[in-house]
Amino acid sequence: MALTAQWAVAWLRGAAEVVAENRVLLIDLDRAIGDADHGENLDRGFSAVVAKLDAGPDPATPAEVLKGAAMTLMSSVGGAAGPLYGTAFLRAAKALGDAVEVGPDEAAAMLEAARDGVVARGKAEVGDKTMIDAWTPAAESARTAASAGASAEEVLSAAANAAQAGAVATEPLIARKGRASYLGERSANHRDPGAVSTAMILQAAAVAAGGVNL
Amino acid sequence: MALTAQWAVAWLRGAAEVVAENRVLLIDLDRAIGDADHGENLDRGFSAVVAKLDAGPDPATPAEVLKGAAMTLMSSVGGAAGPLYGTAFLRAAKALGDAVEVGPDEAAAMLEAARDGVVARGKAEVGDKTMIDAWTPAAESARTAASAGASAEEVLSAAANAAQAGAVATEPLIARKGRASYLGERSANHRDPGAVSTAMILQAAAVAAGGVNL
Amino acid sequence: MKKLINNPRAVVAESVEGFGRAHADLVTVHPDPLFLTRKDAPVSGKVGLVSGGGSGHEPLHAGYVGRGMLDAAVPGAMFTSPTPDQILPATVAVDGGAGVLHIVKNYTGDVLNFETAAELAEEEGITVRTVLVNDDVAVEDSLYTAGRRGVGGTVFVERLAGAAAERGDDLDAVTAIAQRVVDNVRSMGVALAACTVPHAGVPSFDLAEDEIEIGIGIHGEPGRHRIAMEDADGITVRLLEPITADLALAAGDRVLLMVNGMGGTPASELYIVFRKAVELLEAQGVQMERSLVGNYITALEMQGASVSVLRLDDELIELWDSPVHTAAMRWGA
Amino acid sequence: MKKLINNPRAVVAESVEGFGRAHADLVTVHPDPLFLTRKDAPVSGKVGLVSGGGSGHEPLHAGYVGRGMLDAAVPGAMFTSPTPDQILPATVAVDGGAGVLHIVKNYTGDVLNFETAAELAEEEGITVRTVLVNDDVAVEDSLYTAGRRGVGGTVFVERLAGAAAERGDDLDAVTAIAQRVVDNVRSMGVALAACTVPHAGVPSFDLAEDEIEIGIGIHGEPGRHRIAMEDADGITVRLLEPITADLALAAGDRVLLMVNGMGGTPASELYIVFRKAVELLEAQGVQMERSLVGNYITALEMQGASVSVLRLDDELIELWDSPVHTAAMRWGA
Ligand SMILES: Nc1ncnc2c1ncn2[C@@H]1O[C@H](COP(=O)(O)OP(=O)(O)O)[C@@H](O)[C@H]1O
Ligand SMILES: Nc1ncnc2c1ncn2[C@@H]1O[C@H](COP(=O)(O)OP(=O)(O)O)[C@@H](O)[C@H]1O
Ligand SMILES: [Mg+2]
Ligand SMILES: [Mg+2]
Ligand SMILES: [Mg+2]
Ligand SMILES: [Mg+2]
Repeated sequence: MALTAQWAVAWLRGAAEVVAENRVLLIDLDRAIGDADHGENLDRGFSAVVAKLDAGPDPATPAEVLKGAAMTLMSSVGGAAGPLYGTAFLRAAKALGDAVEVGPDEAAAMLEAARDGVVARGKAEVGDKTMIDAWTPAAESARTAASAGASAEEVLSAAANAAQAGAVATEPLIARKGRASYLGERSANHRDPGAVSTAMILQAAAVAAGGVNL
Repeated sequence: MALTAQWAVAWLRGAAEVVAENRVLLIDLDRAIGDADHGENLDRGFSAVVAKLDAGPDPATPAEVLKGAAMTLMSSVGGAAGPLYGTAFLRAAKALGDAVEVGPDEAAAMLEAARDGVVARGKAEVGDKTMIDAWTPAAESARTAASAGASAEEVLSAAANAAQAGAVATEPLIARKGRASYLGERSANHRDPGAVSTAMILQAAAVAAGGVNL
Repeated sequence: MKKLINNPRAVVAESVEGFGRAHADLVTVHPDPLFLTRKDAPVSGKVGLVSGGGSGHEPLHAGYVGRGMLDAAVPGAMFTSPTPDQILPATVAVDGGAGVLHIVKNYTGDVLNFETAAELAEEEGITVRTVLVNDDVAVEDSLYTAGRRGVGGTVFVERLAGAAAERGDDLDAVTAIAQRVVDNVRSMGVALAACTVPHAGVPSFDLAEDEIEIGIGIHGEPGRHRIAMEDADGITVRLLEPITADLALAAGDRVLLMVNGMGGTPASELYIVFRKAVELLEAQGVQMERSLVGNYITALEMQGASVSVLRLDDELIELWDSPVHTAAMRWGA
Repeated sequence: MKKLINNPRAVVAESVEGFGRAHADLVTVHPDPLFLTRKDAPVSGKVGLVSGGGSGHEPLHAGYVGRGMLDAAVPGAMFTSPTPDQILPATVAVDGGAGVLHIVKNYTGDVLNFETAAELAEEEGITVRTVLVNDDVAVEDSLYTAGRRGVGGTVFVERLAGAAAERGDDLDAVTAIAQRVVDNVRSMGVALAACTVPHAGVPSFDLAEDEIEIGIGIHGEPGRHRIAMEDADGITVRLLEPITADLALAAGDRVLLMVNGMGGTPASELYIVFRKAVELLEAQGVQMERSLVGNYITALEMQGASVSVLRLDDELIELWDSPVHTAAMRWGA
C-alpha cells in the first residue's frame, strides 16, 4: 500500500489491535520493573484513537491522521507513555507536512522526528532502558534503508525490525530513566515495556504498508 | 493428696500448665467458631495466677487460694471467659468457707457452686454449646459420686471425666450463647473452646489430688 | 504472619503508648491498668462517657476520646473485652459528679466485664448507666443467640451521646439519646479476606479466591453466609437491604450513612460502595443527610466493609454537627 | 483478585462520584474531563493550588481539596498520571487571578503531563509555577535515575502551601513555601505485602512469608532492597535513619513526623512505629512538634508504612496550625 492517509489509518488500527492483544504482556513487563499499567494505558489510548477514527470524518493526509492520534493519545494515555507517544506522533505529523503520500525519505524523516520528539520530552539517551532504545535504531535503520534506495514499505520494515532488536536488547540494561530507574540493578533482566510497545507500534506501520510481517 | 491449700495451689499450677500446653489448640477451637483468643486469654490469666502464687505468701485454706485466683482471672483474662471463670472460682471459694481440708461432699458442693455461678453470670442452659455443657455434668457426677461414698479424689476424677465427656458432646451442637451463636448452623461440628478448657481445668484439679489421670 | 509489631503480647500497650504520644493534647494514657482519659477529665458537672472493648478496632475507641465524644476508652487485649479492673478506674477518673454512661457493644465478654465494673463503681458511689449497642442485622435470630452484635452503630452512639453530654444533658438525657441512637441504627458487613490476630498468627478464616463472607462481625469471626464473589453494586445491595428492611425506612426518612472500611480496604472502594448505597437510598426516597466514609471501626487488616444507617431527627442532626475534637473525628474545633 | 469494585475501568470515575456525594459541601466534581475543585473555586485574589497524579493513593489528592489546602485535584487512572486535558481545565477553574501553583510528584509521567498543561495554561494567560516533590530517600543515586520520587512529603507540601495561599501570600511566596517544604522533607517506606491494581488483577510483586521490601514507592513498584522480616522497632530504624542522615537533623531541630499507612495496615501498627520513631528522634535531641499517624498517601491495599520527617520553623508551624477543612484533614474549622 502506498503511504497515504488510508495507510496511516490502517497503521493506527493495526497498532490498536496489537496493543490490545498484548495488553497483559505489556502490563506484566511493567509490573516487573514499573507499576503494571503500560498495557492498560496504551490499550485505553489506542482504543480512543480507533473510536475517533470510527467517528470520522476521513482525514485527507497522513499527517492529519497522525496529529489526531497524537492529541487523543496525549489526552487518554496518561503516565509517561502518554506525553511521549503523543509527542512522537505530533512530531511525525509535523515532519510529513501536507504530503498526500509518504515516500521513503519522508518515512525516514518522520521516524527521526518522532525519535527527536521523544528525546526532547524524556531526555533519555540510548542505553537508558527506555522506548528510545527502540525509537533510535528504528530511525537510524529507516534512514539507512532510504539512503540505500529502499521503498517506503521497506523503510518501515527496516525500522520495525530494528525497533524489535532494540527492544530485545534492553533486557540486560540497568534503567536510568523512568520508573524502572528506582530499582537500580534490580531493573536488569527485564525488557523495557515502552521499548517493546514501540516495536509493536512500528511493526503495525510496516504491516499496514504491506511490508514484511516480522 | 488431701484437698488442702497445697492441693489448691497444685491445681492452679497444673491448670496453668495444661492451658499453656493447649494454648494453640484452644485458639484454634475458638478461631473456628469464635474470635481465636480463648487459649491466649486463659494462658495470660493462668500465668498471672501462677505469678501471684510465686510472689506468695502461702494461703492457709483452699478457699483463700481459689479466691485469689478468681480475682486474678477476673482482672487478666477479659472476654467472656474472664468473668465466667472468675465467678466460678469465686463461688467455689465461697462454698468452701474456712475449711482447711475439703471432703467429698464439700468438693461436690464447690463444683455445684461454681456451675451455679457460671449460670448466674452467663444465663446459658445445658445444650447451648458453652462451658456449662462441661460444668453441669461435672457438678452432677461429683454429687453422685459423693453420695455414693466416693473419696474427695474420686469425686474430682468423676467430675473431670464428666466434663471431658460434656466437652466432646458439644461438637454437634448449634450454639445459642456466646460468640459462636452468631454463626447459627455453621457452629455445629466444632467443640466449644470454653467447654474444652473447663474439662482441662477440672482434670488439673483431679490430677493435683492424685486422682486418676484421664 | 507479617506485622509491624514487636512482641505480640505487647501490641496493645505499645500501640496505646504511641497513640498517647501522637495525641498528647487530647488524651492521658494510664498504663496500668490500661485506659485513656480525655486530657481535661473529669469535666465537672458533665456526664462522663466510657467505652471500651477488645483492641484491633482502631480508631475505636481511643480515637474517639475528646471533646464531644468519649471521656475514657478502655482497650482490652486484641479482640478481647477489657477487665473490670481497667473499666472501674476509668469510670472513677471521668466522673465529674453527674454520673457515668457505659457504652457497651453487645458481646458476652464486654457485657459481663462492664457489668462487674458498673457494680463496683456503684459501690464507690458513682451512678452508672449502661447502653448496649446491638446494631448488626447479620445476626438474624436474636432469640437463639447472644443477641445482635454491636458494630458500626457504636461510632454513632459515642458521637451523639458525647455531644449530648457536652451540651450539658444530665445522665438520664444522655442515656436516652444513646438509646435512641441504638434503636435507630442498623449495620451489616462483608469480608473479602480475613484478618490475622497477632497472638494467633494465622488468618481467622480462609476464603477462596472467589468467595466472600456476608454478615461478618468485627472480630475476624466467620460471617453468616459464604457466597461467591460479586461486584460492588451487588454487595452493596446485600448489605443495605436487610438494614433498610429492619429499620423500616420509608420515603422522607433522613439518615446518617456510614460506609466503613474493615482496615484493609482502599478508600477508593469504600466510595464506590457509598455511591451505590446513596443511589439505593434515594431510590426509596430516603435522604442521605450526613455521612462518614473511611476506617471508623475495623478488624485489624481485614479486607471488607460495613454499612451503617441511622435514622435521623432534627435533634440528632444538631448533635452530630456540634463540635467534636478527637483523634479520629474532628470538626467545628 | 477480590475488590469492592464493578468494572475495573470505571473504578476511578465511580469512586470520585461517591466522593463527590459524600463531600458535596467541600468539592465540585467535574466528570469529563475528570477533576475536582473546591466548592468556592475560584477564590478571587487567592493563589490557586492544583495537584494530581495517578489514583490509588487516596485520600491524596481529592481528600485534600478545600480551605487551607488544594483548590483542585486531578485524578489519573489507577497509578497513572492524569493527562493535560484534565489538568488544564482544573488550572483554569481555580485561577482567581493570582496565578496557580502546580504541586507535582516527581515521576516522569506526572512531570510531563503537568508540564504540557502548564504551557497550555500560560498560553491562556494564566501564570503557572510548578514545585516538584522528591522526598523519597529510598532512591539513592538520583544522578542515574529519574530522580527521587515524590511520596509522603506531598501531603505536607499541599497543606503548607495551601495554608500560605489561604493567608493571602502571592504566587512567589506560596511557591517559596512549597519549595522550602520540599527542601526540608524526606521519606522512606516499607511493604510487607504488595497491592493489586484492578486492571492488572494480580499483585504487583510477590513477597515470601518472611520477606519485606524496604524503600518501596506508592505505586506497587518493588523496592530497593528485599530483606528478611524484622520487628517493628528494627524496621523503624531502617526507615528513619536514612531520613535523619539525609536531612542532617541535629539536636534542637523541631520536626513534623508522619507515620503513614500504605492502605492495608492496621492503625495499631502505625502507632507502634510512631512510638519508636519518636523515641529515636528524641535520642538525637530532635523535638517532635507536630505529627500525623494514619492513611494519608496510600498504595491501594498495600500492607506497609512510610515515615516522613519535615524540619519545621516557626512559620511552618504557624501555617500547619492554621485552619484546614478538607475531607481527610481538618482542624480549626
Ligand atoms: N524519560 C523517558 N524517556 C523515554 N521513555 C521513557 C522515559 N520514562 C519512561 N519512558 C518509557 O515509558 C514507559 C513506561 O510507560 P507507562 O508505564 O505507560 O508510564 P508510567 O511509567 O508513568 O507508569 C517505560 O517503559 C519507558 O519506555
Ligand atoms: N453466656 C455464656 N455462658 C457460659 N459460657 C459462655 C457464655 N458465653 C461464652 N461462654 C464461653 O466462653 C467461651 C469463649 O471464651 P473467650 O474466647 O475467652 O471469650 P470471647 O468469646 O469473649 O472471645 C466459649 O467457648 C463458651 O464456652
Ligand atoms: Mg507504568
Ligand atoms: Mg474468644
Ligand atoms: Mg474475644
Ligand atoms: Mg503509571
